[in-house]
Amino acid sequence: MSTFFFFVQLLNAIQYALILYLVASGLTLLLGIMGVINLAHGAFYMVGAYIAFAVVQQFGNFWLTLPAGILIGLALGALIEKFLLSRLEGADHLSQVLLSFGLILLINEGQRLIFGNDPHGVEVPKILAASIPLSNTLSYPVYRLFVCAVGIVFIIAIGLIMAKSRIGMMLRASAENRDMARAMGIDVKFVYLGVTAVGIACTVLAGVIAAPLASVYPGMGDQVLIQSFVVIVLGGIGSLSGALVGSLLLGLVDAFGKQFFPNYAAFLVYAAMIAVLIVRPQGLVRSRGT
Amino acid sequence: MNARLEKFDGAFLLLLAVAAAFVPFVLSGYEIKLATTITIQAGLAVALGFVVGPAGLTSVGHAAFYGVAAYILAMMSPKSGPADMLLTAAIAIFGAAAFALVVGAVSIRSRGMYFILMTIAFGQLGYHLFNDTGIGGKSDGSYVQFRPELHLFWTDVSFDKAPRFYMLVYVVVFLVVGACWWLRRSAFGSVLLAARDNEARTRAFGFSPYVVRLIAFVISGGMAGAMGYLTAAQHGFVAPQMLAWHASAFALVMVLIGGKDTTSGPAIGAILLLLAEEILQRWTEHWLVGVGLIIVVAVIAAPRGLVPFVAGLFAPKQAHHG
Amino acid sequence: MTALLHIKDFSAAYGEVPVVSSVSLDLKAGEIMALTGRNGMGKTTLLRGIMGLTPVRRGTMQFAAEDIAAQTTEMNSRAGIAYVPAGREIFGSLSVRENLIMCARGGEVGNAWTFERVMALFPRLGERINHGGKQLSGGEQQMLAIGRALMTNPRILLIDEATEGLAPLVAREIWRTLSEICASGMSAIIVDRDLKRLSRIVSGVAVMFRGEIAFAGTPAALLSDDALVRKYIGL
Amino acid sequence: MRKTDLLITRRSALKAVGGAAATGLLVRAFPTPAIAQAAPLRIGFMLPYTGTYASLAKNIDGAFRQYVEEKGGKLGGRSLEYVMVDDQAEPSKATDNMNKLVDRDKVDVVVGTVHSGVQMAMVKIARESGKLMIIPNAGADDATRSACAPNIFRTSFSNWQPCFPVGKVMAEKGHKTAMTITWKYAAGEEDVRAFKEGFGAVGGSVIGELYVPFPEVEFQSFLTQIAEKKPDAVFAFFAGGGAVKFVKDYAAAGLKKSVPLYGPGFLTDGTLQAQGEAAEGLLTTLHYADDLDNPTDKKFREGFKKKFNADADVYAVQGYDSAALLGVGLEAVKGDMKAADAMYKAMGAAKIDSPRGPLSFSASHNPIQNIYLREVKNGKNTFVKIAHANLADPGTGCKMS
Repeated sequence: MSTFFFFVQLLNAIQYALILYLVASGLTLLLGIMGVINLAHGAFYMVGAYIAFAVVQQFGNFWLTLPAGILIGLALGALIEKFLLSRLEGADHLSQVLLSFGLILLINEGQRLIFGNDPHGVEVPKILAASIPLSNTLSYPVYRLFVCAVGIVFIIAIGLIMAKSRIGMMLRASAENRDMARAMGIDVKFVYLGVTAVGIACTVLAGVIAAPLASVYPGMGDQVLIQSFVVIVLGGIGSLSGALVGSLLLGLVDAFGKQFFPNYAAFLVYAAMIAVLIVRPQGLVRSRGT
Repeated sequence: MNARLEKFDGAFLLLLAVAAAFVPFVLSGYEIKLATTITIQAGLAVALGFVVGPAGLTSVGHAAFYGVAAYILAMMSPKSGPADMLLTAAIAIFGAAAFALVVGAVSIRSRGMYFILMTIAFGQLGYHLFNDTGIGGKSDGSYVQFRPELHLFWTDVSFDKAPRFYMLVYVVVFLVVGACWWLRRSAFGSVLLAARDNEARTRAFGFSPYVVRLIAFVISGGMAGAMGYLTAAQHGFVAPQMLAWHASAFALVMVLIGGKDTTSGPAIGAILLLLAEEILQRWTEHWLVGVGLIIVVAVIAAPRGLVPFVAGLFAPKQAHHG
Repeated sequence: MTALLHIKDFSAAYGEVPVVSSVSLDLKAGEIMALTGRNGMGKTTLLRGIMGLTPVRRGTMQFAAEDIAAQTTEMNSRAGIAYVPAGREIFGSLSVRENLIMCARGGEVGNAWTFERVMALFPRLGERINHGGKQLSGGEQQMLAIGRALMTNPRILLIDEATEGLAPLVAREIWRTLSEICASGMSAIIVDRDLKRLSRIVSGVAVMFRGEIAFAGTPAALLSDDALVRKYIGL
Repeated sequence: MRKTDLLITRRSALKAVGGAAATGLLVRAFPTPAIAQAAPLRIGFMLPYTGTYASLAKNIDGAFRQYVEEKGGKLGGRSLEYVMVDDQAEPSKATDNMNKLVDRDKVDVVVGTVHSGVQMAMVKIARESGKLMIIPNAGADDATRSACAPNIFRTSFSNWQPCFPVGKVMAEKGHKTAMTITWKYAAGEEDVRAFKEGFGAVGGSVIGELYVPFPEVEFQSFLTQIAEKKPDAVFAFFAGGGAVKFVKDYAAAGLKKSVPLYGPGFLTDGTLQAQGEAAEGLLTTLHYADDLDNPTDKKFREGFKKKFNADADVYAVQGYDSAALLGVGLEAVKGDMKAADAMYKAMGAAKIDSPRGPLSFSASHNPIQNIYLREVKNGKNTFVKIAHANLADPGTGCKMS
């Protein structure tokens, strides 16, 4: 493998990692701050992709999909917290697993009822439709670089919010010690509402942005779900920086695994996760809420 | 578990056992096959309920043990005639238990969500093992050409006929459910509960919570394997999807609907869910909406499950404690 | 003048086991009360009950003439109750500064607790301002827990095990700051076993025994009765 | 073949107490089929009505009924009624679902299915029960090779068929080396094997085989490997959402211009609208094209369009021909399915004027059909030429008794 293609694979790995991070960060917020395990997270990713498809089809403008995705994601998250998750307070993970499993079935069937079963494509916006030639055979789509940029902006933004803002501190405090956070006057219920709304909106947004890349089809969330679980377990539940490390690790394992062990690519991801957990049962990055 | 719930639990089990015994006499054809499937799934749910309830381990990977045992039968079955049931069953159950030992040994070190995610990962690993590699027929699955036969000293017993196979399933599931019922009440069950509710106390009594949970996990994994073996024998066909996490989650739904803190609950959950599926499918193409709704409503309305819920209805009115 | 905190027939339980039964207690604004007794007698449960962290099973509980028995913890906090738990329970993933400013809530103009004022009260925290909560020593954690509670500008401070497990020198500093805080007009209930130190800042003392208040009176009255002290406190 | 079913006689007396077992009552909410000859023939569709392949199921089911309606609602003098079971493309439930049709609904013919794994489970039951089964899509080679049986017919293709001719097409274009990429599952591997056989036969060499874990759709790393190895051409097999994404990614990576992409027609069938510009100019091979200029096809497409307000596709053709094949059999025995041997013989010898062109059957009951080379033009799979006329699957290992 030449140095040149090594760097191309590295770019692939990073770009894949950034998309994964968009999905996984929402999931890890829910897991870390609320202790809620949400199997339906992949389904929300699919919801995002279908929002992108519907909006582009209706209005012909890709840029409208971003606010639409965020708004619908926030609303969806708030509704789910208000009417479902909040009722599980004090229940164990089993209830959460099953509630979200039920949600998967409902969302998947809902998608079929509304959009049918055909796969759909979402056109890349004109301004980003070009490709940059890397070699005489290979070029890199500008849209993928755009996705990278969105991912990096998102990492910085969410990192700053979590690290510097009072809201970030409150979130971290709530994640660490719910009772003490309440004793300090933090309305934890409201925090949960916000976190669920934002966490799900992140994932929906990831789906929106990925739609032109990934195409839009039923059940597209399943794969993403399992992969982002792996990311979170690698990085440590509730840790945003851990999720970043996990995403990068998974991106690398994925891109280079497919290059060097093409027949065992699927195993490698899980093998990596199990190996990490044997050495460090609480994930690579231990601290919560950072 | 309080005494009333325990009584209800026992009564439900008895009722189920008696009702199930009538199946080969009152049902025929497809209905016996359906009853066989449901009975096997009930056994799987009860086995899973044993780790979810007393051991407090929310395993989303039990389908892997079920599927591994099924594949062991498929791989051991000759193309030309029936396999030896005792031998293949022993190896399949042992194999499933051994896999459970590996999965458990690694996963039980983690608690809570990590445990859940670890079991999902192991289940998917199992799925890819059979889907991606040449072991056991790849993605299109593999046949068990002939249903295994029981070689006794004086004769060979064939289970080709549906009623007789049902009886075999009935006996095996009866044993598994009975074992779970007994284990929950045994000293081992108490230690398990103690490990779930108060780790420190378990340690003080000289038991390692890790070891106790692992033993329960392996027992349950072996039982799940027995159910997988029966499924492979019933259908004569195995496929990688048997191991995937969706299958595990479905088994968990059964456990939760019925009630994880009882032995009868998971069995009742299995019966209700599979019947609901059967009926909804005839009714609408979008039957999964119905299943999804059942799950969501069950989780919200009766989070402890149906059996404790019913037992609660018969509870004497008590002074309300805040 | 009506009591700032008025508790009547308060009972709380964990599951089936009653932990606190029929406790009645009144605290006037500006009053400092000591709560003492052996371990496991219900002191922590009583404080948690006031904070709303342990549900009230029976009885009434009023704060500033408002019924708070059914209020959530965060509502109690906003009403002006602050809690320093026995295990400190500072937020380990937050730095010292973050622990403090996260909790800040405005108070009375001129007399409000601000970041600077807390820093002045605990100069040692100032030296470790950017350290993570988990890196602090026990005494520093206690200072931070008290400082954090002050940042919410409470009307009453509930302090559980004020000096438990601290080195004598550090404990002395905590006592110094506590008397300073109390002198500012704050109400407080302080749980500690060090009756001598307590008696210098409190006006009343209550002794809990098996979930009930076995003695209520002045510190002097308690200290003068050796039998009482031996029975209920075990010194 | 051993029969395992229906071994217990119905005991009506005991049935009266059926309430004892909760199972019985709830499920017995449907009528017992009548036995009389005049009664309608029961057709059991076992298709993935939900899930990824639901649109395939819809078209197969719809076109089958279309054919029957065109024949006045009767085949061989028998009217038909339909029972549908959703197999969810889920192999682990396949046996239960097949049992529903065979044992519960007592259908006379099973039509299904799409997913190869499910198909193999169905094949086993069809072999054991002797029930007539017509496969309207799934391409698993074994179904008409080692697992073939007199009562099993396929109207679609074996995986081998559309892939074998690709090699010849590539050689004609002057390609000497190729790489393959597909999902790591049985159908993908069968396709690649068939392609290699065909490409090898004309002197081409495969310099790399890439397998994507199923059903993953992250191709970027593989595309980089293709760019690095620079083969003359690439053979790809994906379907559905995966096909959409692969074709788009391939074009976006700039590979389409430098390394031409070929594949079996599933790469572009039912997915063109979603693939858009990226698919233009792709060359694929299949037993159907969107503009075959024959009267049967025209009539079929018009009828389909009228009935469903959608364009017919290859899956619809397969469903349509399933009905046609059944019609040939029933015609030969005047609707008497008890004359199974005669019926199967007639079906095996059927010469069907299909929308896809002439259709007949090999000894192993797999279609003998033209494989067309198609090019994507303006969002249509347009006919270029016949890549391989009257191609029959080798049927290796089929021992029909």
